[in-house]
Amino acid sequence: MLDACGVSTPEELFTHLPEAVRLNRPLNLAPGISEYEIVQYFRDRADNCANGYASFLGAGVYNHFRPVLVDTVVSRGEFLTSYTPYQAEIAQGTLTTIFEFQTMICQLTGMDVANASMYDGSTAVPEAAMMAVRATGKGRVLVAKSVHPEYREVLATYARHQGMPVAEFGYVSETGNLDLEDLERQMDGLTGAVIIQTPNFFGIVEQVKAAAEIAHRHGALLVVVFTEAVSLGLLEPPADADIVAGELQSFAISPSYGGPYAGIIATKEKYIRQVPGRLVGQTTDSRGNRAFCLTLSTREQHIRREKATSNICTNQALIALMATVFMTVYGKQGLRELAEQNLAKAHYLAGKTKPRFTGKFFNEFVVRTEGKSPDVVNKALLKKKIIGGLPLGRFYPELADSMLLCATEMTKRADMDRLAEVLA
Amino acid sequence: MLDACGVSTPEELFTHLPEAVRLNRPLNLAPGISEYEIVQYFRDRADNCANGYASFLGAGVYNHFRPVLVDTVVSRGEFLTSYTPYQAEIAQGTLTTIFEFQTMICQLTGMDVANASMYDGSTAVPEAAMMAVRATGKGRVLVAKSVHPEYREVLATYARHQGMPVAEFGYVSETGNLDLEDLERQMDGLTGAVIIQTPNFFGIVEQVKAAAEIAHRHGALLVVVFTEAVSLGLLEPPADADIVAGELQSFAISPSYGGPYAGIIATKEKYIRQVPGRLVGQTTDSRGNRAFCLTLSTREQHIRREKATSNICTNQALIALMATVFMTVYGKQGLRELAEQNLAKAHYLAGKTKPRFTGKFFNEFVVRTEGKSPDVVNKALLKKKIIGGLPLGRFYPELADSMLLCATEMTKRADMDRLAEVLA
Amino acid sequence: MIKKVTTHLSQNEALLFERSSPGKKAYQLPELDVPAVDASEALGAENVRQEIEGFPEVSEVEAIRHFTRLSTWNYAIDYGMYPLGSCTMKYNPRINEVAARTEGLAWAHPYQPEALSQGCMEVMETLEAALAEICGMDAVTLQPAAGAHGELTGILLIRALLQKRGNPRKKILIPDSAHGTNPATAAIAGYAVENIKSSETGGVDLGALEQLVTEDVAALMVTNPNTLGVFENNIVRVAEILHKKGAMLYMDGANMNALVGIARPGDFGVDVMHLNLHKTFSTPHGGGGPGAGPVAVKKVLEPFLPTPRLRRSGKKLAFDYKRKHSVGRVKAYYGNFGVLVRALAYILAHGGPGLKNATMDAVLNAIYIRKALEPYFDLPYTSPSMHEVVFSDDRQAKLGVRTGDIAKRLIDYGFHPYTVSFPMIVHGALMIEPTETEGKLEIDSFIDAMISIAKEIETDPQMVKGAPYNTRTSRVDETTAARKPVLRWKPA
Amino acid sequence: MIKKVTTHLSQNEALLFERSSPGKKAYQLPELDVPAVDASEALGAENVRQEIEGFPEVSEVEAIRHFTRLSTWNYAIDYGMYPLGSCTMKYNPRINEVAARTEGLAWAHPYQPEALSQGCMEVMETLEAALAEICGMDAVTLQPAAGAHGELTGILLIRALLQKRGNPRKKILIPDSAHGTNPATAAIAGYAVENIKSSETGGVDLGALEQLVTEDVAALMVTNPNTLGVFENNIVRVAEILHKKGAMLYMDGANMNALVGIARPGDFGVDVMHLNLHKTFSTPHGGGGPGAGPVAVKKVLEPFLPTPRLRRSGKKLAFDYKRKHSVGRVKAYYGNFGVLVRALAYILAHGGPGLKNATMDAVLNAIYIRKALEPYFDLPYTSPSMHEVVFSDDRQAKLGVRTGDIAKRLIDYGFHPYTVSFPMIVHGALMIEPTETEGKLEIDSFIDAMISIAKEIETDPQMVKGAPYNTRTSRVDETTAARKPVLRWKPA
Ligand SMILES: Cc1ncc(COP(=O)(O)O)c(C=O)c1O
Ligand SMILES: Cc1ncc(COP(=O)(O)O)c(C=O)c1O
Repeated sequence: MLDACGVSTPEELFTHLPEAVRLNRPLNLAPGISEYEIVQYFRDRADNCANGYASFLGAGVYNHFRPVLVDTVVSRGEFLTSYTPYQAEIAQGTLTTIFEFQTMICQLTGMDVANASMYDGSTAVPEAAMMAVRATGKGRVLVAKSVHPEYREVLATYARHQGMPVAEFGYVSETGNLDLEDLERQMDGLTGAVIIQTPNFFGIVEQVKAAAEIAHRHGALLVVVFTEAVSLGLLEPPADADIVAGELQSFAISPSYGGPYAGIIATKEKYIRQVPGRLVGQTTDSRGNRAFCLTLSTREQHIRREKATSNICTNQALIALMATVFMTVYGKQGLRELAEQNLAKAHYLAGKTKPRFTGKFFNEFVVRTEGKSPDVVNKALLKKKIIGGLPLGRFYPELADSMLLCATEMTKRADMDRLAEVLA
Repeated sequence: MLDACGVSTPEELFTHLPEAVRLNRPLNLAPGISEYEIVQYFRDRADNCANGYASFLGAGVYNHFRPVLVDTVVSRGEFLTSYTPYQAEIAQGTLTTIFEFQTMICQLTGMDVANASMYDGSTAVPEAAMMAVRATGKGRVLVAKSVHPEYREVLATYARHQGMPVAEFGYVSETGNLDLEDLERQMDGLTGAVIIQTPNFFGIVEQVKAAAEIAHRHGALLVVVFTEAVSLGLLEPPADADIVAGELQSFAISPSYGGPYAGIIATKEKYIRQVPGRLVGQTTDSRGNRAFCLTLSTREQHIRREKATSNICTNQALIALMATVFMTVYGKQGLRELAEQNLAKAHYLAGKTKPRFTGKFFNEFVVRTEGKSPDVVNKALLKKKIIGGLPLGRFYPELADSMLLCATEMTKRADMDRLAEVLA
Repeated sequence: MIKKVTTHLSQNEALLFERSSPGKKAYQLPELDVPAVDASEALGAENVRQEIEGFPEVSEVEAIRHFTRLSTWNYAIDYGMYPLGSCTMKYNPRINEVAARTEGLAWAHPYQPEALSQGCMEVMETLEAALAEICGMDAVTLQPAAGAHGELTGILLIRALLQKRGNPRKKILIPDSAHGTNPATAAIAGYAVENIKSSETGGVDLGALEQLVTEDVAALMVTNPNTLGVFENNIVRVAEILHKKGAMLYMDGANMNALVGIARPGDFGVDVMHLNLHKTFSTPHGGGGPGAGPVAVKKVLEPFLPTPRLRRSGKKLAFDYKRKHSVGRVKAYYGNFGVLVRALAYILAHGGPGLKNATMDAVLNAIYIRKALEPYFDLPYTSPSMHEVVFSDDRQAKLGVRTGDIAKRLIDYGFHPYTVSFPMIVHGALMIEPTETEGKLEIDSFIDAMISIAKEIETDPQMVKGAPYNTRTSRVDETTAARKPVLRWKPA
Repeated sequence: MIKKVTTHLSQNEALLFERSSPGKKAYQLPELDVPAVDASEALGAENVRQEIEGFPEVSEVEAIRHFTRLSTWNYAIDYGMYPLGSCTMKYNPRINEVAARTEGLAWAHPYQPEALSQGCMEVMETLEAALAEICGMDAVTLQPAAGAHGELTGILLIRALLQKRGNPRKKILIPDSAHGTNPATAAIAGYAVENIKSSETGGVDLGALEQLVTEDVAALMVTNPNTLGVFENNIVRVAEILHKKGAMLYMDGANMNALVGIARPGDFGVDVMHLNLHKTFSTPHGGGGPGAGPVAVKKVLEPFLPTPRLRRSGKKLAFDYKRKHSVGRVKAYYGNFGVLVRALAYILAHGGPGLKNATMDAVLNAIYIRKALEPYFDLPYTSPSMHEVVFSDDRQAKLGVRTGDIAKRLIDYGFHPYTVSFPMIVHGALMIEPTETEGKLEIDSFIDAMISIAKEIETDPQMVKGAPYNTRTSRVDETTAARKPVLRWKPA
């Protein structure tokens, strides 16, 4: 091949580069290692982590069982090693699963349309806010303090330079629910989006209807965020929302130290053209058979460039496929049963501890660590190979004496009993 | 469907069974458990095993690295969940890989034909003996004591009722090699098969040529057995054998507490019709394209019944596929390099200990555990999380003071140093 | 109309040897942490080989593409129904694969100390007990590697017992409907085979049996349900006839998928039997194996089981190697342990009730197919079906179309064929076993295909005889393959 | 003649919703070890939903078949060459998948104590250092989830720096050959976009640049090699022009596969850039994602990087959240960690020399293709190619066949198409990037296919316009899809 290219060494292929730009030394990286050593390298790193600990962490990332089928499916090279399905005729596999994904997200959320995925829940929030702002023509955003704090940080980063002032409204200190009066107070004619989360960061089920009523009365759209998708197996879908922005990590995605996960945006029919990201639509092929393809791409950056609804290109397709397989395996009956188990576990744990808020909760709740600080309690728990709850002081100074506890179907009763002992 | 079958409960489908044969109680087995519990069940059992130990065991089962590609390939449902390729038109995938397997086994062993697999090395030995007996019309079998003892036990079981008297000949106590004089002494006109192993059970490379000369001179066939397939990357192929019977566990098959592995039988062209088990052959389809199919099935039980060359039906196809992928990944250059690494490791270890035999060895050798018994040494090693060598007294009373040590490319220098210290 | 499949692109792929290029490699080894050794010196120059001529030389991506492309030329359970009679092609749960790869089990060496093998041994103990309960037998050996291997073990057990009683006897009786492994096994165990003709209803002919069972007969090998998918209603009587003459009843358990949770061989007179874990207990066929063929016996045969035997004393499990009556080993180590893990995972997942449900579904599916296809295909034996149904091609043969042709046409319809031409007592057999895996959707679609083919045969038999048409490989010439065997690649 | 593919059976499959039956299930949950809770009581009856209407109800085998069947309708790297320009579709080593599933990493919770996360953090630290070395930059953030996300991060960094210097400025300059994410990103970061026309040779026009760079310009976003696959030979000069006016040079690193080990952006004047780990560093595309878009910067931009930053003090790694100049978070937690693991595995496997070899092979492959296809397709820009080559359909368009048609016909030949109609500065672009993955065999077969199509166009352009013919789905009507959007299944 060198011959055909008219060179005698591959280095010659680069002689046209200006001398000044060429690296005239080897990269300062070790020589390559074997598969066996790579396996060992990462195992050694993993041994330096939390193997063998029981954990009560949730706070946006949940420990659910991953059905074996999920890995079986996504390990197939046909899904794993294919590109974005631009060439529909040889990508019907991916396209069909995305269409099914969009459908299931609609079924779960009560929305009419869902996109093919966003990077994650945290980036879905500013995308939803931008959507609402475009749709209403009003730039101000009101977000509940009980939305995941890191999601709010991401929102702030995105909003800063787009003329999107963001204000926060509070929660009721007794119930942990939205402070609707504060919301009402802060609403104004300039607000295009009200953003709430349910179950909220404290695990508490929110008053979506009431929030929607207030938002709509002031001409704003309601964005409902979720971080715990399993809750949708049991909870009324947020059908009063205008936009739903969520995180699917709960659907078979390993916590993986924070990613990759998959976010979604779902919305009402009328906002279709404001949706960011990819959409798959149904059509026919030239023989008249049903077929699917990426569609409405005039919303997207590769066509619309600086006028696009978002700059997103690569999304989280494979993770969305994992969620699709998860939803298929659990199905109608299983997702409910799974949610019920989560509910039962968390309420068992709550019965042994003292939840700080009185609001209804799903699989997470806040406890005060009476006397000792959350950090002190967690240290004591670590000695018992238990990772305790998330200390809340970092995000909520007023809750510095509290931690957020989560229990899922994976949480063992014995571990909850041991935790409760230390907390008591 | 019940309706269509004219019943109202599935139980009714069984009412035609005589009352006496029906089980009128539930099986005494626990109710079903979930995937998560199954994973946990087997992990708990595994925790009760040898995780985290370094090991110097070989003796027919070797610890080699399994390239990741092997699992990738055999996890594909197309290979994993297909049946024996009787329907060639929709089994060309399996058939082609078996044809490649047969070819590679021939390339490795220097034989002309190889079958699609036997259960394992141990059962391949009696099958080879039966082949030789059929081919020569002479029923007596002479097997070297240095053939894997469990293989010899299996041979004895099979031979007992087929009018195949089996006698054993010895090894030279200094070199660990075949005692060719003993072989010569025991040969007679009734012997149809001489069976030797190389590297033999003590890890020592045998004199195949010399053994062949003796066997052939007396009108017997020489069967050469191997248990350490990796040795064929470096060792002269046993081309002087008439039949090669081997075990492929070394080719990416996990030790798995003794199975499943894959045996092979390879032989010379002229014995094709004596070969037991399945064979894949090349042919064409009706459009004239190359195609493969199972062939020469008139040797097999489903056609020939009690006159078949063997009763084998199900073989070890998927394991043979794993070996095929292994051979492909390592290839011409890699299998040699792998063998060289094994050689180097074992010779490093030998340099730190005192091999009992003077014969040339590949990746295993015998040491005397001076003073202390092998069991005592092994106990001391276990405390250091090292599984020592196989004590040989169980199989060779005269070697009760010795153990068989193995080192492969996976054996770490530091562990060898630690072992040598205890042995010293 | 073919609804189940469409044609689509399928990648071609040459043999590895044809696509190799010198120097290509798909591996990397760790750097050696000890001094390299000169092979000629260490092994003797005469013992060191030249390069392995013709061995593959491809890159990693070429290797993965090679096997991925080839894989897509296969049909598989994961693609659809696989109604091979006698083969019990049921779904292979993927959790079983995970279980078998559990590190401490998959990488356990058979010679590691028993104290460090208790987990492996417990898996075996638990499986032995479960299989004994399912079969109604007293003891189980897990050593045999497959069904035929189990048969051999079982017959050797019988021989050992009879020998101990003074006379191993000479013959094994085998129905003409039996699988080929049965007579082949008897021969290896040193017995002559005497065929016994099936009765009019396809079962064991009691009259013939009474006549044939003499003091020379060591055992009858019976498959139950037999290869027609019919339960031997006289099985208790059969056992009595044998036992009265001091002969034993061996049961080929290949068809246990019809019985689990419903009836137990140990309860109807069977003395020894094998199971195919790769049929009834869902371990994958993998294109032909591996399987496992545990043998279950009544107490009287227990002393003869292969060494070693698993023994518990208190909290410890150990292998007992000192068994003077044992037939010896049939395989190195303890059996196809990885397959045993998968089978136990299946049993644990289903539990007692689940296993029985699976049996009922399997039988229901077979009967449903029988009802639907009876109008179109000849059913030579009309006894009630269990888990499979066997039609004959008699009606189609009149138009020149044989069972093998129908099978090939079924491929065009997107299905794997049924088992062709077995059992031999049926003229041109179509042996259909759906298993419990299949749902109504898939089964109805299979039935539609079979009916459609039956109609095609009436209008265009010639077309059917040329099938399949939609596969990348058309009908394969097996005759030439056997006449001029080419069993390995060679450079042109 | 089409040699690479044949047609073969492909299983049809309905949508999950169409094949559901009430009560079917593919899961089993462990028995609850705590008392069940009444949902209406615990959550309030008004908060408890009815059943999820339409949600799937299938068995486990139906689920696995569903996805297996669908999977076979896809093309994939594992099937063959995927010459998508700008996408760097290289082989995705399977060892990376194993690494990412290492238990203590895959199941690490982002909020677990830092003391129990040192292994995860070390992976990140090592990757940051390796990427900094490869890019010749001073600091790296791993937080962005993809290329476009990295762009946004990078532009925000520039904005923050300029802001701190007193004026964030108003405009970002973007060549007309740029990827759509560049302008879209600038807009989100609050900048106006000014397009800059490419020079005759396809690069940045220095004259135009000098004119356009005013005090209003915050940065130029340049792709290098640009989307024609051509290295910007004036890049050092470009940087000077910008820097002189206080503007910054942003580099879109999508094409780093042409440079790794050969040239480093940090050495030729780039201030900030992103990488696509899912291109250059082999993490799988997975049908569209996930990826990771780390951003590498010069020291001056370091203070502005997203929070948290990884910091080592002695043996301990910790996250630093207190960074007053930071642009803030762009994503929850620390980035797409699982993707980072895969990329690090790739870097470790290759090592320094291996990475450079990969680059050289990638470029060699592209140039080889260019030489072979130049006689058949129009090459509008003739500057030396790096890792990809862009032809125009000018010659074929005269016969009415456009780049999109050629692409579809390529499907019939067993290949995935090249990138169609991008970059926009080429009329009817055919953008071909083979990557280092492809061997001569596969590339020659691609070249043959392209030449064969070029000839078909001359003899039968109409035929080519109807392609593909051999796929299960023929040409898809994208217009109707957009005109009457059907974005979810609904019961008929
Ligand atoms: C009735 C019957 N008996 C025995 C066997 C042989 O079992 P195996 O293939 O596991 O050796 C089979 C396998 O097809 C069978 O169907
Ligand atoms: C040149 C160029 N820039 C930017 C991107 C966007 O990267 P991502 O898809 O990872 O967001 C791409 C991806 O196709 C690209 O080719």
